[in-house]
Amino acid sequence: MKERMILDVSRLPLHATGTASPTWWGTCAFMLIEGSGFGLVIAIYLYLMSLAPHWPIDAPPADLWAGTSLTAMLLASVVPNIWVSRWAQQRNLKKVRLGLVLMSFCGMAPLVFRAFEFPALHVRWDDSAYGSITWTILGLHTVHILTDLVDTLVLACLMFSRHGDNARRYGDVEDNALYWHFVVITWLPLYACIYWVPRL
Amino acid sequence: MTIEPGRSAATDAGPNEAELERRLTQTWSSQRGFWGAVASVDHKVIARRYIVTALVFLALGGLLALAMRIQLARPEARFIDADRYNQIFTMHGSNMMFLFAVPVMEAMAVYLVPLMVGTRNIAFPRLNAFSYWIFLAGGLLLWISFALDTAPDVGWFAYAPLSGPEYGAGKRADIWAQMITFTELSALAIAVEIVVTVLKQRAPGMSLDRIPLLVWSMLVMASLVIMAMPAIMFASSTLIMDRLVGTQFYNPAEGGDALLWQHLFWFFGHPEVYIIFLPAVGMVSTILPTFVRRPIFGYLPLVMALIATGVLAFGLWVHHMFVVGLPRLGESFFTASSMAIAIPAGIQIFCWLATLWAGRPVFKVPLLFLIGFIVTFVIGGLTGVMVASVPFDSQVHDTYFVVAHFHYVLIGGAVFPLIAAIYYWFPKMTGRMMSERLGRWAFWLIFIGFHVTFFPMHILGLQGMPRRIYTYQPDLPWGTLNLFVSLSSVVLSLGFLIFFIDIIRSWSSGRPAGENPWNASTLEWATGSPPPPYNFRAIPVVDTRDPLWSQPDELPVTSGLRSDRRELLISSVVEALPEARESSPQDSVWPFWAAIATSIMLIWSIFSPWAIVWGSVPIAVTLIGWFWPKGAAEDES
Amino acid sequence: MKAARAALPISMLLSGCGGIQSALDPQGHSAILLRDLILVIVAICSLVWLAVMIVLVWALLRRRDREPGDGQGSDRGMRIWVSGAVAATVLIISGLTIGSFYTTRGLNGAKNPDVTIRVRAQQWWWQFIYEDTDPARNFQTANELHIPVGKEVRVRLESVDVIHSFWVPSLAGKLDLIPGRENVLTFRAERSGVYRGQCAEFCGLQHSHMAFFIIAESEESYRQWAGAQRQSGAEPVEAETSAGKAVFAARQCAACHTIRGTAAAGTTGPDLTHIGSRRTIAAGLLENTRGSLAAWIADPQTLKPGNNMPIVPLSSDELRQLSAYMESLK
Amino acid sequence: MLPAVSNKSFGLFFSAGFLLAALTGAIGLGWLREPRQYRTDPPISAALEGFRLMPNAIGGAPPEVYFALGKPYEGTAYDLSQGKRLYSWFGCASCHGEGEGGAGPAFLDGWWLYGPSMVSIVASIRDGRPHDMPAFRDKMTIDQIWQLAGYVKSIGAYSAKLTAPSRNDAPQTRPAENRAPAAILFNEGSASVHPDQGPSP
Repeated sequence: MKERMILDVSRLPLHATGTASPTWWGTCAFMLIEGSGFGLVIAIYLYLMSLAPHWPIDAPPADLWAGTSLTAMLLASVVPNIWVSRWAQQRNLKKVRLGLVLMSFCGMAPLVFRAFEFPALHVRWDDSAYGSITWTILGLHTVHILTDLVDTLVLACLMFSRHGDNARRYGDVEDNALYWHFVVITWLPLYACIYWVPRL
Repeated sequence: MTIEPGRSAATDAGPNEAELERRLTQTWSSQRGFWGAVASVDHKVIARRYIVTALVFLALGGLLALAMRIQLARPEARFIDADRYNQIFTMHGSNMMFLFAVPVMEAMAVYLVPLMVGTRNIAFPRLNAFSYWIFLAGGLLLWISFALDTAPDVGWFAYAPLSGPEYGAGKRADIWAQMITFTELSALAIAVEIVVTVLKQRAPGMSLDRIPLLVWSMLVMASLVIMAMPAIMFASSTLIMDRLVGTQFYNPAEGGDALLWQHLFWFFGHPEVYIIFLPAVGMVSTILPTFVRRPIFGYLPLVMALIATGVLAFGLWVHHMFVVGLPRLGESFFTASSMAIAIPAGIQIFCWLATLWAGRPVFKVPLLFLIGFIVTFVIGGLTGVMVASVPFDSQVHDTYFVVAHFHYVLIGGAVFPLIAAIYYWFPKMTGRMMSERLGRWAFWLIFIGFHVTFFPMHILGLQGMPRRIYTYQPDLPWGTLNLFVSLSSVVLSLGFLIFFIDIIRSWSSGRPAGENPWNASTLEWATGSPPPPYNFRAIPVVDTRDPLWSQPDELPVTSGLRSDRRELLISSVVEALPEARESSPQDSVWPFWAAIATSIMLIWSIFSPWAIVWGSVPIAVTLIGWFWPKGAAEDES
Repeated sequence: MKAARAALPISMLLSGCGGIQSALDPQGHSAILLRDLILVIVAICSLVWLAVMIVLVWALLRRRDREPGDGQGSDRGMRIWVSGAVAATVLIISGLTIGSFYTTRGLNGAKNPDVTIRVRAQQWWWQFIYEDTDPARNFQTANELHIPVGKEVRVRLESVDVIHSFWVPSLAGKLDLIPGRENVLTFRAERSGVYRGQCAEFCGLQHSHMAFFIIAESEESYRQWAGAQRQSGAEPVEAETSAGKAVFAARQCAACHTIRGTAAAGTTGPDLTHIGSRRTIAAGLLENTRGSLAAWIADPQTLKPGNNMPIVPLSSDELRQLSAYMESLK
Repeated sequence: MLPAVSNKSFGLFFSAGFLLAALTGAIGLGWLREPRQYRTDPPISAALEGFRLMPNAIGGAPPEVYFALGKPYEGTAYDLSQGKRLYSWFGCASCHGEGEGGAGPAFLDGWWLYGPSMVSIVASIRDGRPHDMPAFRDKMTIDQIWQLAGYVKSIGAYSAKLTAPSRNDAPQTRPAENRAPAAILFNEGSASVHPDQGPSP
């Protein structure tokens, strides 16, 4: 078929940024998948609760300190996370490096508290359906923290390598920051479920 | 390589056509040899693999169905024993749903969507390669387990507690559940790719109201996958956890609930039907206009119907649970919502009829299958309305009536359009035409064979024959009809045999097809058959719904993409205005290794929970290898 | 295989009942309502299908004089037709929804049933427990439910192991038996007769052989039957049956089965106190004759592979005596 | 991308590795292969009766047929789960609890009064033992006894088998069999671990 050139795209930027980038959309799609997963576990938690004569089943409500500290820590990490995102937008290599190192610690610190959250439930996963769903919720969320932590660590290494100063890398940093926001935000309803719903 | 972007030397504006094609081929094609094939991220290569694999699973599943029909031809037959029969019907259902129907529809999307929206590769092509290997591993897991006599025997919806720790000895149910994880993982990956490809990579000018209906349907399908699959992933994982580490999700004695499984399964399971059916709707809406020589009637209502079906799909899972004894009020609500799905389905049928009415039908094989589809699917839809009624369902639930119903929906509603689609796009995929003569034979044998096989099952169901029984007693009045059905199934299989023969024969020695043998209107026909690795020499520009009909002689295109690295055009979501030139990843074997690492972890985790910990390490390593930049032209920007 | 052939079919039992397990041959209050609803819906849907087919054939074969896609005029006409068809769809499905809603209301049984029976389904047989206010008058049967004709019968459905489904199409629609839950189904037989039911939810290996019979009889014969069932197992009178009783007590049988009035009190298998009075054995698999009893006891794993009754090694004399004893437990 | 130079040797190396992995997978699955035996042929049942017991009734040799069958009762998931059902159907729990013992000795501690061999467990169940262990030969068939013995043997294991049964759909009294090692789960309680059950015969 004959072709007729009617549009020259050679002046377009070489990398789409922000919401124009396919990676951003891909990250959103994955967040939607995982968000559906989190919505689902909350629904199951409430479903099992509606069936049980007492809730929690054969256990006291979970101790608050570990989960609450973790929540505070996650909320606090939002601030540096916003900074990193902004620095990445500004293509400021030095600050992004600093920010990623900072965020790596922000990813690791909650894991310490998470380790105390499991015993704070006072129930084992195989004791009752209550134990099963709470352990599953905590486990699922821990996997998300870990995934993002590994991603942050790898990105931090990348930024210190020769591949660092690259529009594509900055886009990855922004998406990683977006994902960390997701990890923090999804934790809030889960936290409410595990720690406060049984106390209502 | 340091070539300044925008310089004409490296873009497609400079050289003549032959030189440009040579450069693009060099940039986009995969390496030769085994590892070149493994590393390929070309959406066409992967989709072709996917389709062939899914068709192999279709043939295997068909053989299982024949085995079941032989067993049921006579009462108290001993052709297959109870244990094997239970494995076979479980395999048949799981195989057809998870290894054939969903993957083949997604594979068609992987092949067609990038071509139809006028881009050079799918979004996240490495994820696409990964998805295929994972799918293959899941299929192998299931079929190897069948060969080794450890195949699941709990039915394709594996109700707890039959599939649970106490009643499902051995690893049979775990293998089923993990096979689900494999196929869901691959389906989710493809869904993400499709959503992003459709939203971000459309040719300039292809605004939302100019997207081909097939692409619309694939977009809705992908959204359904994204929303529905987490439910089944959760269900299958918790089932394995119940069996392996003793969680209590499905144990009523410790606060769990047997019905929780059904809620989770059908919350996925009903949308699953539309995940299979909506692509078929898209295929029909795209193929039909070509063979009636006029644009589709009611583009907007059809798009609305697709979206409405997608939304409603989440509101009717309970109609699979009408006989578990739920409260009346809930049942009435779900009756109404299940009935309501007939409205979008009706809109689709009426629009197709109107298109047929106003057009001039050309009776080629694809159109024959579309007509067969309408005849059959309307019956399936109407029996669907029947089972949506709680009292009606209380008599036919879990009987052969339901078996007949969903085969009418799935074969009539999805496989007929799929065969039409294969006849229609085969010339594009292989460059060769399929046989019109064999195609007609296949159509009549499949169409007649299908109806004589499955229609009597409605009657069997009303006569009280439950499904999933490996035999029945001679005194029950089902013998004659069952024998008839079994004989008819031979006719149906013969039709499929001819169809497969036609595929194999045409692939090697079919008549060469030109660029656009059907004189169709969508963009995939504006490039070679089979399309070159880079799909389009220049990205087309679109200003109507039927670009090849509105300007039959000339294709408006863009210029300015680089030819020395893999580059795509990114456009805006709604109006498809060009936004950027984004690089597309090179071939890589890392997705293959990542898939192997993931498979090892998933299979190992059937046996030990520690697999999650230790199995994640190789996965992380392969993923880092996958994403770590290698300094290729595609990594710069 | 041989034993399966040797065992007589249950056709005698079924003769005269027509489709004894058919939704289209209703003999109960609910099933009649359901049959009517089924026929109405099927008729309406058939008409819809026919209408669509007529339009389809017409659209395919009609003569076309003008060029295709001839402009706005025909499109506007089609738009009206399509809108009309969609409106008709909405009307029809609303009608069907309302119709099925009213049928469901009609199925609601009486508040105070005349008979209540506990049904405990297990892999792969049915346990029917007739409970009385006085527990001493309780009795149970297996795979055979007797009910009085014309009376409201309520069954309380529970499951011992996996999910099963209670379905007697000639009398009522099905309802699942789910572990951890109790479902209640009420139905009424309008005519006396024998109605076959079968598990309708896949429940494992022998799902296919999990049938039962409902015998609807006049109030009086029902009472007589219930009275007889309350009695302990018949004492053997002949030498052969006495010997059979001894075999039953001495061998593995008593560990799983109960015969009231003897030491046998196992609860894993069906209660055999009045097994001789039942029409079938092994959940509707075989007609209850001495021959089929012997075949079943000799090799239950060939007749119904994987069921929970083991092969008990018996001499031919013991087998003869045992089956005679079983048959005598009327 | 693999460098083009070493592509060939790489390919050879990896395809060999891939084949090996596939083979390992197949062997792994084949090892678990379980053609379930629902019906024990009467001659086999009779042969299963014919094990040889040592004169002191501790230990002995299983019949030849048991080896010919591939020692099914100890290793296949189906037989173990049937054994578990028999354990509850035949009231073993009334003396032995859920394996932690009671009036009878415990199983979870891995200590066997009459030795850990299958044959002596089968003999204990079939023929009974001193101190109130009844004989089950009139209550169970011999293949059921072997199934039960296999289950009993498995819950005393120090490492969980892949084929061990999992939890039941019932109130939980102890972690499931596949969650061993049993010794860790064994709660010694106040009673001594190996109560003196009298002199060994």
